[in-house]
Amino acid sequence: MSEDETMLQDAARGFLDGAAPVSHFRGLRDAGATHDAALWAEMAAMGWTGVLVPEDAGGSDMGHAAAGVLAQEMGKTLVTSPFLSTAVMAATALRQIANDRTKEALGNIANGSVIYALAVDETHKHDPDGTTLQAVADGNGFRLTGTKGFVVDGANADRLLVLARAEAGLTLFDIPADRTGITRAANAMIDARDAATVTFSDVQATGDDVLGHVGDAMTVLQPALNAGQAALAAEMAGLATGAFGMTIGYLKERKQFGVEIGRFQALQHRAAHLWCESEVTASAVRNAGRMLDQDMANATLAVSLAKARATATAKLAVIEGVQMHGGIGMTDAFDMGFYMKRARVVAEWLGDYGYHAERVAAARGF
Amino acid sequence: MSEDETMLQDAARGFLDGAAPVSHFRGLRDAGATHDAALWAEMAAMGWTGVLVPEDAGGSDMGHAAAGVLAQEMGKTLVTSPFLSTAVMAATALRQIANDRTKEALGNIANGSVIYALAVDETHKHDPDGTTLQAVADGNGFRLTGTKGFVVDGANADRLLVLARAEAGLTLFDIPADRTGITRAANAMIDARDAATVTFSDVQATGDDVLGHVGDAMTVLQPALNAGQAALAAEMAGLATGAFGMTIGYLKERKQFGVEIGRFQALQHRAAHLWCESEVTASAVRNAGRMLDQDMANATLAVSLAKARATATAKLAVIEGVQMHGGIGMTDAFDMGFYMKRARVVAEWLGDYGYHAERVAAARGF
Amino acid sequence: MTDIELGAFRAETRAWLEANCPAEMRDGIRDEETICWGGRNWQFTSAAQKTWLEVMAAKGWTVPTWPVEYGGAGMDRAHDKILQEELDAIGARWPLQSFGIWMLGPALLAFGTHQQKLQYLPPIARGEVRWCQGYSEPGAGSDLASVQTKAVSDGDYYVVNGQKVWTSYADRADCIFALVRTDPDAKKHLGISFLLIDMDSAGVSTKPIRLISGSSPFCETFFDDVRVPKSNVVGTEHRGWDVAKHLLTHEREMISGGGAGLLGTRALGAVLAEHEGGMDAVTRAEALTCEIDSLAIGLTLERYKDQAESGGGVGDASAMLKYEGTELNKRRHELLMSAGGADALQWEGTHAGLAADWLRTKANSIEGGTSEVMLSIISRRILGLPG
Amino acid sequence: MTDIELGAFRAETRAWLEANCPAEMRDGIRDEETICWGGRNWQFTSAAQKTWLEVMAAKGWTVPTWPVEYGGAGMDRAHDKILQEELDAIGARWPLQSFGIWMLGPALLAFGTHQQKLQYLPPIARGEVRWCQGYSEPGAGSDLASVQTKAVSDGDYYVVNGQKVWTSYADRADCIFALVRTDPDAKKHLGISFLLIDMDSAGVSTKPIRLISGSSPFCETFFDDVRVPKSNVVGTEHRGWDVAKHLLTHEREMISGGGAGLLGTRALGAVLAEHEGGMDAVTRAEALTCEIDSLAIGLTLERYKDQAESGGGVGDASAMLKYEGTELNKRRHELLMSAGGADALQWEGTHAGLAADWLRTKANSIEGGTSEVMLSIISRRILGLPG
Repeated sequence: MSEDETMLQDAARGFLDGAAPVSHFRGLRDAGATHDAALWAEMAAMGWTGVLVPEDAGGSDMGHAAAGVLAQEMGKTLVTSPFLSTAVMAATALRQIANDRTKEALGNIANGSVIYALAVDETHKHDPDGTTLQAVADGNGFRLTGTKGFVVDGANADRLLVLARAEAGLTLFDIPADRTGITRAANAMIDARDAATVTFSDVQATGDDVLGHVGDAMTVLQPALNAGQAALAAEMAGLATGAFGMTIGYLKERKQFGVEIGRFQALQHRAAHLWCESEVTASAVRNAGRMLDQDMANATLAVSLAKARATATAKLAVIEGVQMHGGIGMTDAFDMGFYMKRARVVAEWLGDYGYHAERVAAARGF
Repeated sequence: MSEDETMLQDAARGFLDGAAPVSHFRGLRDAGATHDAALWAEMAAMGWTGVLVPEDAGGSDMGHAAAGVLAQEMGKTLVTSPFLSTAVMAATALRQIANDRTKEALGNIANGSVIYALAVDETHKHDPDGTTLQAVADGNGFRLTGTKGFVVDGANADRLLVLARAEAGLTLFDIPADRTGITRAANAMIDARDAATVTFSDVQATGDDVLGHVGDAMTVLQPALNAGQAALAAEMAGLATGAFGMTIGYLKERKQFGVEIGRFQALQHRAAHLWCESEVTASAVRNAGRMLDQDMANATLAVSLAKARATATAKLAVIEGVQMHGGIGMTDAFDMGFYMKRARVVAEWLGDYGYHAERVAAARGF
Repeated sequence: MTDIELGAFRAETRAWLEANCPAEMRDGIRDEETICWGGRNWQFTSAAQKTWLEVMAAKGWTVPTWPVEYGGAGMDRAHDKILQEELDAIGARWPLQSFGIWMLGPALLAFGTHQQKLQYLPPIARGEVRWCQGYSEPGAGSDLASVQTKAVSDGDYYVVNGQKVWTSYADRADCIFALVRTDPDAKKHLGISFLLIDMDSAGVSTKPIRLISGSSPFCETFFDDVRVPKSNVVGTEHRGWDVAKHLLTHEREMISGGGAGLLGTRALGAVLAEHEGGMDAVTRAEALTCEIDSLAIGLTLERYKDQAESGGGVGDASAMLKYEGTELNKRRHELLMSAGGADALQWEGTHAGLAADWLRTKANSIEGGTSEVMLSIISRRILGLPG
Repeated sequence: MTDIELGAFRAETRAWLEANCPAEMRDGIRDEETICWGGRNWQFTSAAQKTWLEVMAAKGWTVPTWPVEYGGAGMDRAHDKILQEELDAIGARWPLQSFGIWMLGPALLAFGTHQQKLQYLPPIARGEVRWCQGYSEPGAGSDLASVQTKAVSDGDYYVVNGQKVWTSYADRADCIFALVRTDPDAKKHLGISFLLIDMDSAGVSTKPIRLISGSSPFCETFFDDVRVPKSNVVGTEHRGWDVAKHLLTHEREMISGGGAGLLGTRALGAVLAEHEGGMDAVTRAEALTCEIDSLAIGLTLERYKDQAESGGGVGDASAMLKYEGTELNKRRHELLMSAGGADALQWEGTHAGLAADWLRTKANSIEGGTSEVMLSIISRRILGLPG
């Protein structure tokens, strides 16, 4: 990591250890809450929500590698916030289009006053190209009809970026989440975070609500998805690190048959293997952030590589974590289960291992 | 196993430990030989070559489960013989057709006087349906033109079962290996066994040379291939057992850092895992033999299950075998490499893991 | 016995079941909701459930292989197998399940006195008393012999103090069979007794354990100066570990068999095919491999059952069955979650239960002896590697 | 230095290479046949190979980062990187490779006396003396410190007796750097010296080792009353283990890097696509996963190289690089064999070499420290688990 990144990491860790350790997540879960407005305001004050917002729009514009550093630190302690939806994906989408409306919207992201959610997926798998939600031309605007599922941060969102199919092709709309005709149902997610099913019934949208051009959603959305996938990979790498840290601590402390279980060579080798895998994944994650900063148009391979590796590593880390903790790892009173459930959700979000493996294959000529 | 099978196994092991331990294979390899006629004659005398030949044709007709027991014991010490090609596959093919010619041919298999090879494969992968070797009608007979590769026991064979494409469809010919127009080139195989490339240039075949009916090869060949795959799975299970036995012996005897390496828990757990996998594979192998004996027409799932499992288990056994032996396992002076090379060849022969996995999938509705 | 005799038994059994198994008990569903656990406080979910238990218990068919005098039907394996096949043929629910049938019964049959058998077995067979198991203790994990719960002698009684964990359904059970330390000075494995304790005794309390998969049947169970008659010791005093070991082997077979029972019912491919959309190459490949392994492990369970029936027993190889069965079950559920995608990530909705089941499988390789313990058992006792 | 200065260096280098690198040396092929190992008995395969070595050695560019007085060019990393890039740009072969450059050189630079450096380094740089490595002994395996080869003091000489194995190219090397036991009474790691021995000395003999993959560069090397001057000890007498450890870390990085060099060149998919016919789901899935892991491990090597260059060093993490790189390489070759199918099963023919390469990779996770040793190093030194 660069010196700047190391400083950012240290600062983030310092803040989050105080403001949002895993016990903070447990508190939200026990209270049935999926958002902490005070925490989000603090993130805004530190410039995190504006990490990808240009400085002239009020952001800190630190870039994707920095966004990855923040996401990774959040992953370590399961920090709950709309950071990826809003500060990473919506900000990246909005900054693809330079006008007064997007500048204002980006400013609102940077100052923490607005939460965005991406309403893209419709079936059980991530598949933007398969979008069926209809945008039917109606005078100068459109009427949107259809259902979006797995809309992460959808229940807490102020605004939605909605992917719809118009006659001219896929089109991206930026509309308020409470517009007439929109119904939102929060889902009871296993990771106790915000994801919603959002139904659109003849929702009116004007031409001004279109982000970018009609029929050309991907010019705006693809960079946003890539950015989100890279940051999510970073979060998952952090998650794996957090789970692994708990596990190593347990191996050193827990005694069984009279000795620390960390003396059992079979466990040592599995732990060492997991550490090696984490190191390799860390490289892919770092590379994805840098590629996005340097050459976003050609970053797809790097991003999918990171998401695929992070998915596999996080899965390994939580499975080994629960198994090595034994019975206690299965109890709700212990935190390891939180990591396992979060790992499963983010494995699916924005494309699973197989989805990204196929993107890697396509880029490498398979 | 049944009592009969246990007795057969004990007898086979007793004979092979004397007549064909691994050192016997090494001797053949060092001499550049791929066949031991004296050993084959002894197998005939014991009724092994006639294991699938009906009693009225001079065979012992012990069935496929018994053939599997023999193949498994041969696998343990890498016994080199045309048992699978001749006693299992050719015999199974021939007994599908009842006439004087096949009865005589089966008798010759049982008494050890003829060696058969199956000339089926043409490309790098097992694919009978993709056969292109031409059988062009010519008067009352055919002219065969094309090339067969990976003809196991092809260089030593007296007769060939040749799969060819006639106008009416795939057709199986039973012809002498030295017929005019046939050229055989022995391949330098990594397992030091007999496999040949066999070229057919306008080879004449009469209607009597057709085994079964023109255009209907699979009625005869499919049972033969199934029987061969099941026996090969048994050989591979035996191979895995042989390699594992060497490895366990080494773990108990070899000292490193002052203790037996079998005390290292990481190796213990890997060895135990391998043993578990071998036990599971043994069940699939046994089941395949029984299914062939009970209901050959519906045995495909059982056979492919056995071949797939045996391929995976043998691969694991030899990889772990070499790794756990360390440097010495890499030397030609040690036998482990023989197991590894043989495992690779039989992994491909008669369909690899992926081929059989797809057959299992088809049978299970994937 | 002859095949003719067995054929006659099959015909009789079929006719009797046809006449006596209520239609509502023939839906073949055997999930948690439909199980009859019995016990003092059992509330039957339907009149049919009650009838079904009563008629089966009257014939001794809730525990067909137990001796008649202890509530069973004294069947040999051949007859038992026919009964099971005929029950399966009409999709009959089990009339009764319990830890009494699975675990305490076999232990009492092997180690109990005649008096103990007469006292405890028939109520189990009739579903009148529900038992739970008290082995694990906090912090003990795989080291089951490190029993801290104390049973101090006081005349004809023991006074029990301590705590158990992972006691399934302790909050609903009538009695518990527990390992307690009766000789604190003896070596670890030699001071333990196998003790039967009524849960209604003064000083017994329970507290449910919430799992990562949600609510669970598991409890913590506390003993606070609980007085238990010494006649409630099964087997020799201080030698309860022998009974426990016997039961642990039995439990391993049960867990591995449970996993495979699930497997046997439906092809993984069929389950996956229900989820719309195709599978990517990686998921499909894992599904193929998993299906192959499922079938082969199923065949292995059958092979070992045959072996056990023909008198060979299973012995330490039960560790293999447990290891392979539970590890496979975890892989299967990972696949099912992957096939379900976003739909499988909710506690509720169309895929309700899938996530909870997936999380629950993670305990399969921990409970009843961890996979690591299984591998160590195989390494030492089967492979003979130095320990 | 400034970017302008580096730019000028690049331009000069490019011009010089253009003028001095023979056309025959620009085919980029770097397999065994094209390597120039040098040494007293070296037979150049072409006049161009000889010329290329001489002109490069004259500029110190066979060992660019070594000091000028020892035959190098005294380059810093920035200049060295430019030189390598320009060599790659024209597909230039390496002018010289040897264990002298890779291993003994770095050891002498770190531990040798000025006199030793002057004596040994320039002939290495000029390709005049070829070295081999004598660490392993029969039966020692991973326990490299269990050195049995004895060096008994006799005035200004040692008398060496014993045997080494896995000495690559010992039958063609001029000299060997070996670990010998100079103090039999000291603790295992404290009685070893790092000794330079001329292979022409009386009493040295070698015997090639045949591997499962066929003939190999490995030999057994025997020492029978070999007299070696005591001045040939590198570093402190009896403290040769320090030198050895330094070199082992170096070797691990080399082996892992070698694996990745292979990886970097071509996508696995492209290699697999050469084999006619499609891939089944299982092979395709493994190929995708392997490709993902290859790319990520390649990025990891780069990341650690950056870290080492910026002064952070690699240290114990070299065990991770070695483990991941070699295990991946084994998986890759399993895949290539599977893709080649029956064609890959022959020593000769269209796929000649594929099987030998596949078998050879099995040693990757053994030589230079087994995968098991790497994992133990990581467990103890990086994760801090109790030993």
